[in-house]
Amino acid sequence: MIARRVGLGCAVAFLAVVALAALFPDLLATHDPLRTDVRSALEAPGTAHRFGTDQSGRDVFSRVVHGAGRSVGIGLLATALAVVAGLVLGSLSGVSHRVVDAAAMRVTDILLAFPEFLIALIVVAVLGPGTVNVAIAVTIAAVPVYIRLARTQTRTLHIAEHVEAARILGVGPVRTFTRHVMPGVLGSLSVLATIGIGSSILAAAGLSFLGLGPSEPAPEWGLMLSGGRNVLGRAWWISVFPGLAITLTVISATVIGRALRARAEGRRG
Amino acid sequence: MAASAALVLWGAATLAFLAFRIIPGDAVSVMLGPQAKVSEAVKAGVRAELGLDRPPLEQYVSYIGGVLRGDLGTSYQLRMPVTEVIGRQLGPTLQLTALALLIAVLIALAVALLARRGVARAVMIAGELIVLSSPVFWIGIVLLAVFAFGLGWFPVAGTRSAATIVLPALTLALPVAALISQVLRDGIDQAERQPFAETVRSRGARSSRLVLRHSLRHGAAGALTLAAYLIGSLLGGAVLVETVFARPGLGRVTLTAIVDRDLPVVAGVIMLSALVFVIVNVVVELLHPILDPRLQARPAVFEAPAIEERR
Amino acid sequence: MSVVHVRGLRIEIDGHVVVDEVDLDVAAGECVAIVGESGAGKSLTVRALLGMLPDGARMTVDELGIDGADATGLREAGWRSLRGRRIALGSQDALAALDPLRRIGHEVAETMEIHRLHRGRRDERVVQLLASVALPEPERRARSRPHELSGGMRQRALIASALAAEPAVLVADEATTALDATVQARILALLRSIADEGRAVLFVSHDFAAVRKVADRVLVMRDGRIIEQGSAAEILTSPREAYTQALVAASAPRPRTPDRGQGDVLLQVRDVSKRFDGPAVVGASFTLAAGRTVGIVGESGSGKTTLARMLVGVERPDHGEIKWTTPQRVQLVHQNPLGAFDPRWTIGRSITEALQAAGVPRGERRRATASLLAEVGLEEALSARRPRQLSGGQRQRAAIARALAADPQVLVLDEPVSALDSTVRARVLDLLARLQSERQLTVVFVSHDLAVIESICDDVLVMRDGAIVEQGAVGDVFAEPRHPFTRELLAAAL
Amino acid sequence: AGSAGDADGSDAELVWAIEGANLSAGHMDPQTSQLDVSGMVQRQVLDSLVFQEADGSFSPWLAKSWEVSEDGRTYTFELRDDVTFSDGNAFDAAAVKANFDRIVDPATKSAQAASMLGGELYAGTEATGEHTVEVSFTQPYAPFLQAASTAQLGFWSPKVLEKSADQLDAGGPDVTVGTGPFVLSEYTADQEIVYTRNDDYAWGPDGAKAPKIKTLRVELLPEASVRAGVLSSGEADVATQLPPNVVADLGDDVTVTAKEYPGLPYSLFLNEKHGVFADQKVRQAFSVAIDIDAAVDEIFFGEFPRAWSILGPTTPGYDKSLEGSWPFDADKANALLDEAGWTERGADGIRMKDGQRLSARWIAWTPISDDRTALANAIQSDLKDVGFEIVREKLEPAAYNEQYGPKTYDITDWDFSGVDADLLRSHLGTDGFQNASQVSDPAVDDLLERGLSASDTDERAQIYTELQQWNAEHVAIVPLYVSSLITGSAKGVDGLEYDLYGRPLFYDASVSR
Ligand SMILES: Nc1ncnc2c1ncn2[C@@H]1O[C@H](COP(=O)(O)OP(=O)(O)OP(=O)(O)O)[C@@H](O)[C@H]1O
Ligand SMILES: Nc1ncnc2c1ncn2[C@@H]1O[C@H](COP(=O)(O)OP(=O)(O)OP(=O)(O)O)[C@@H](O)[C@H]1O
Ligand SMILES: [Mg+2]
Ligand SMILES: [Mg+2]
Repeated sequence: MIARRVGLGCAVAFLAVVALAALFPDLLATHDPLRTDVRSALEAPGTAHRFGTDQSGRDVFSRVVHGAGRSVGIGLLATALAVVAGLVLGSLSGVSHRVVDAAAMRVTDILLAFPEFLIALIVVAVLGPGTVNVAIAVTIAAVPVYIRLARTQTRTLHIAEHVEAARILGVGPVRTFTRHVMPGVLGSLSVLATIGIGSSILAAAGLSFLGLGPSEPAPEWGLMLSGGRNVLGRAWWISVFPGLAITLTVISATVIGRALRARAEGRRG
Repeated sequence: MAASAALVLWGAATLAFLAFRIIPGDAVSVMLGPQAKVSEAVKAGVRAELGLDRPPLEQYVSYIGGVLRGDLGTSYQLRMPVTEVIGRQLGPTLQLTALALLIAVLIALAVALLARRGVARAVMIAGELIVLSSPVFWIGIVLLAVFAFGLGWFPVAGTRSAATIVLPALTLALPVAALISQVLRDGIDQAERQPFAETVRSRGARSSRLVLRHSLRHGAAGALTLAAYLIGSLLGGAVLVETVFARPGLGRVTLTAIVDRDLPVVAGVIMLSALVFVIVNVVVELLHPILDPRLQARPAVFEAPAIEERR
Repeated sequence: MSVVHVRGLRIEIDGHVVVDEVDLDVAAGECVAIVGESGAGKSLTVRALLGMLPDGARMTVDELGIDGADATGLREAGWRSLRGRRIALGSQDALAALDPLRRIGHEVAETMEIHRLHRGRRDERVVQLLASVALPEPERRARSRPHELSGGMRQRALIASALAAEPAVLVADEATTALDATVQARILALLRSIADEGRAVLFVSHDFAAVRKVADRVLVMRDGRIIEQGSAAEILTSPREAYTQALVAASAPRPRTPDRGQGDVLLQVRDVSKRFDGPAVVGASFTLAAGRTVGIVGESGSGKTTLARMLVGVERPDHGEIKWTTPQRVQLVHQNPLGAFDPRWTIGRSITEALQAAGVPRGERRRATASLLAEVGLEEALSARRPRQLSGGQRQRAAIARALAADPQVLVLDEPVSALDSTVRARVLDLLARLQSERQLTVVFVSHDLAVIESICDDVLVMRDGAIVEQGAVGDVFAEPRHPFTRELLAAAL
Repeated sequence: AGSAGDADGSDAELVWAIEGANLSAGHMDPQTSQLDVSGMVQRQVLDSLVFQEADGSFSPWLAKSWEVSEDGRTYTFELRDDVTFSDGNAFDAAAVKANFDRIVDPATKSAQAASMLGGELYAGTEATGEHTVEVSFTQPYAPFLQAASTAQLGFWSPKVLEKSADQLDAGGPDVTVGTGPFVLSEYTADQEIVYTRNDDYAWGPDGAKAPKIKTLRVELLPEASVRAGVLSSGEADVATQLPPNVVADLGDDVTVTAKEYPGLPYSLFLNEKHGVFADQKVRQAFSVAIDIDAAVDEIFFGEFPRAWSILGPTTPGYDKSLEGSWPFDADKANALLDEAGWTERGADGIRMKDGQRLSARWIAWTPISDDRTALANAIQSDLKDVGFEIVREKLEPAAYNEQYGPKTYDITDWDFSGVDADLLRSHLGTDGFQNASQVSDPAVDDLLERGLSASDTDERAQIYTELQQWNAEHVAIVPLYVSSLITGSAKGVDGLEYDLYGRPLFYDASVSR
């Protein structure tokens, strides 16, 4: 109980730091993330460079800090887009005619049949690599899940007793939809989204790792991890710190997401 | 069930076909070699050869016809039938994923059954969270660094000795194991909160009997659905794991095909993945009623598992 | 010599004492009932006899003997050898109390496996046991799974499994609560016969009607203590404690409200049918006169809710006609008040929304909300709470208040008191009777509880499998039931 | 890995780890591919007319003897008469003609091999006897013998050319058929190529007979660290394309051979027909704004020398005088950019002129090794210091070609190995197939033409010196460093030889454990 509180507190605090790094990297960074200094390449973590330097002598700490915006940003952007798309498509499908709804759900089911990461890969194949394309790919890969949840929620809420009660009381259909159905759907979606952000960050990092995302010299965690893997034995810090950054960010998002879900389900703590 | 299966496969084929059409740029220029100074006439010839000059609907019909005959076209880059390209690389990936699945299930069972309460349980839950929050390539790199470069227990790469498959399979297995053990544990916990668990204990049963004879089976139903879904997702993971461990296999082929825009191969992978989904689901649909007889009456549905679990 | 012997039982959960100073004796062949309001500590007390308290509970006891064995300081392993063998538990919801994935036969045999009894003859024993609890076709049923059995059959199977190792004590915690009246009566008879065969039976219930049928002796619990005990006849006829008196009174048949007199015909329902996966309502016809209260009664699944919903217009009949002679404001109070409120909204906001939909001007809504809450006997402060933060009775009142916001002329109530405790139930029924006379409401009242129907309704419709099998004035129908099903219902209830 | 079978090791298998990432992208045929790796692996299958010895001289191979006509336009080869392709077809004058004609056929889409065969200058091949063949050119063509010694001008079985030439880029057991010491017996794209000994082989360079090893298994391992790893763990016997940073970690049991590539060093090509590099001052500024010495020295651990010229020091005709002639000088770079009018500065410190940013787009072809990435980062960082923005795009081969074709980039990069300085023709000639800088200068074309026909060594050296100096001033190409092909071989590997490019040759190789 207390451990869980502490865990949640740490998660919130860590995400706050990540957010700070993403919005105002210069407050935290000690160096220019792009500035190379080949003479001090592969320096171990120390006073001059907190997290050491990479093969071109760039400061790993500053790159991790500057990478936050891109790495977390892709995840956030993708999740936000997926939630909006899911909400619109899913709730429309939920209130449409049975045939339309059934057709839309079949398409979603077919998309759900494929592993998310494979879909993201294929979308990048079609669009070509790049930061924005990765965000789009991750969105498309994630969206069917949100569509389905939004649709199920819309359906359930549409026939839920409290919505029915409102209807019997004479509340109009539009008002019922916007006041009772939509907020409920959005609520479930946002809880899912908090957990989904983690997945999106991981998927985006995977694409970057494969060289399909942002390209050097841009600081991005997946890319940095990939860049250091050949010198792991000699300069572990190049990969380890961005790796930790990803893991901790995703853990934090997940912990918060789970807490939100627990709250939404009414069991506290 | 057959209808759902056919629907998924048809959907996949259509998706694959659309991938061909949506791609920006001229497919022929993409497929022709580097710095090709080729006249328009030659390009037109290639286009005709591939049937790209025909109306889209006609192309679609002939593509679906090909798929029905088991013909997925010819790879642009490898100039080989796609079925052969995939067939050749299927072996290593199949070995890898099968072993990964086995390891994952064993780990998940061990974790869910042995770490039932107390500190062990808390540690396992934290471990699962860490594994699930770490990119699979990062897990692979850490395992490589520790067990191959560091301790030297396993070879770094290669395909020939049996030991080379251990680390990649473990990498692929860990996130799957973490997911399955989470779901299994939740399922067991939930089952043990149900009144029947109290009945069983009131008969004088030990907790081991309760778990093994009763609640495990309840938990297994959810875990089975999830495991089935994860079998599909292993293919996605294989792309990363095969890259990290420099292993040959379908993952690498997929990645190369994607990078080179070898669309017939990409389409083939889409079809394969749909086929895997369908087969796995058929098997699961057959297994489910054995685990949970209440389901016998219900018609089979093709569905991915609950959403939060898809990580 | 008592088979169950308890002195000074005390249970603490998280530092709170929830059961204290409980002494208890049950002799062989005796059926002892423990009654009391929800939360009184009945379940904890009997679970303590099996050593099965929830995590975090601490139990101390001066003396504890089960079937001659001293269980005072037992550890888990010791308890295990008692459970099932000397004392067995049959709990509330039999569908959930049997492992849904296993065959009935395996469930019954499990106790024998655990205690290594009847090796080699277990299948035979299972069939015998199932037969002994009067389960029809025991061989076939042994191979069925719980979901394939009806509620009553499941309860029998559960009791059979409890008896498998021939325990000296059977604990039945709310063993009949979830059952229909007819089925309930049969299970109670079974419990009585088990006691008559020489076992000690400990029966937990909050339902005095059930207790009356089986118990030799009754213990009344309140706030974790036994406040009164005696023979069943004593307690039921001349309770000493005010609390017991209230409990008995609440369970006793309520005085009938006087007949309200016939008004104009408001509603004509002709040959209405509705199917879902199977028929839900079949050829229902009746009329409703202004100012009357009509009860709809029947077993679970007989179509009561469906019919009520069609009256309100949220469900359309497939066939037939529902015709209001003049336009009426009809309101529905749902079966489950928790689900009927938006969980994210406060009660006040939900009522305000209803007022707005009814056209009450913005400025007056606040005051109207307060007066509605007052009308159903709720404090205004409760309007700031969310549905989950209210008790069952409070929620039901709030639901009624919201329905009144639309100033209805006709109120359709779906099982408004079924989920409530007997004392709370009495208060809600009083409220309804008062509202009806104050507001001149016409009421349709759905229930499966004949006693409730009898006390509050003028007319009654008896439904079975979707059809109205009998209808008429409550007095006539209850006094002279014509349909065999009605007779069965009445017999079970009394 | 090498398992000793018979006493003489005739069943031995040798495992050779190479990078090979792009082979599957249609690069299995050296006659059409311009990738070094293609010739390197297919050398096992492809023999050449002549062999180039380590000292640069030529010795007989498939040709017993040869003659060059007085006017330098016609080469007459007397072929061996005992050579057969591994599919049983005889190697004869017709086979030579079929191969050479195929290479220059525009439908073949060959770039490098066609250029080595003289390109436009190729007049035709004539079979004057069953085993006599005449290759003629429209003008004297000096580099031909050298070209004829490479795998790019090796010979596929005429039957393959007839039936399945279109499958050669993809490669495969029944397609990749030559006369070489090995037969390609298995090929799994992106995974491995298995070559099996050609038991009939008796026509190798310097009298080489059938190889000692039975199987040469080529493992395609794109990760440098993995190649090093398999070599250390004994899973591979030989590994090539090792980056300098792993060499130190290989251990004492591994013999490391580094051979400096002859030819064009690793360079940046500045597209002078596009964007900011149209201005020579900008190109000059670019070249002196980079601290090449420091970057190359640090990133390659001092293993590779920085380059001063567009020819490597081991290439005949190298102009040593250029060494030290254009040192790193940020001040000079700034001055040059000021002179060129890029005097305003944007908010981010990038120079501007008439509202346009001083920005250049660099397209790079994947995969890119870590050290080249590090070098690129250093270059970008150095240029940013003088207000010059470099945007680098990493492109997969297909996407790269989409940009390369219409020449819509400012910078691209590669190195190009070749023993003859004539390789500059493809990079600086107006019609050169690798003319990424889009140089179009009649004076340069004239020099290249003269280099082609001059047969006197000193005269050729003079011509190529002029070309190198032209570039030093003109800066179409910025050479960065001279790389080496680093090969490690495990203990027990014997008889490994290397060609002029440092590629291992397996004619006499043996492996024992
Ligand atoms: N697991 C538990 N954790 C905390 N408190 C509990 C637990 N179980 C019971 N209690 C508390 O102990 C008290 C007695 O509960 P008990 O279940 O014995 O009541 P009961 O008389 O059986 O009521 P009901 O008629 O509703 O079944 C209640 O106040 C309840 O809230
Ligand atoms: N929305 C629905 N969809 C499908 N079947 C339904 C639906 N509503 C009711 N039914 C079915 O119609 C039949 C009658 O149900 P109804 O809810 O009217 O019974 P009831 O008498 O109110 O039962 P209870 O006492 O359990 O509330 C049942 O078999 C039920 O399963
Ligand atoms: Mg209870
Ligand atoms: Mg109902």
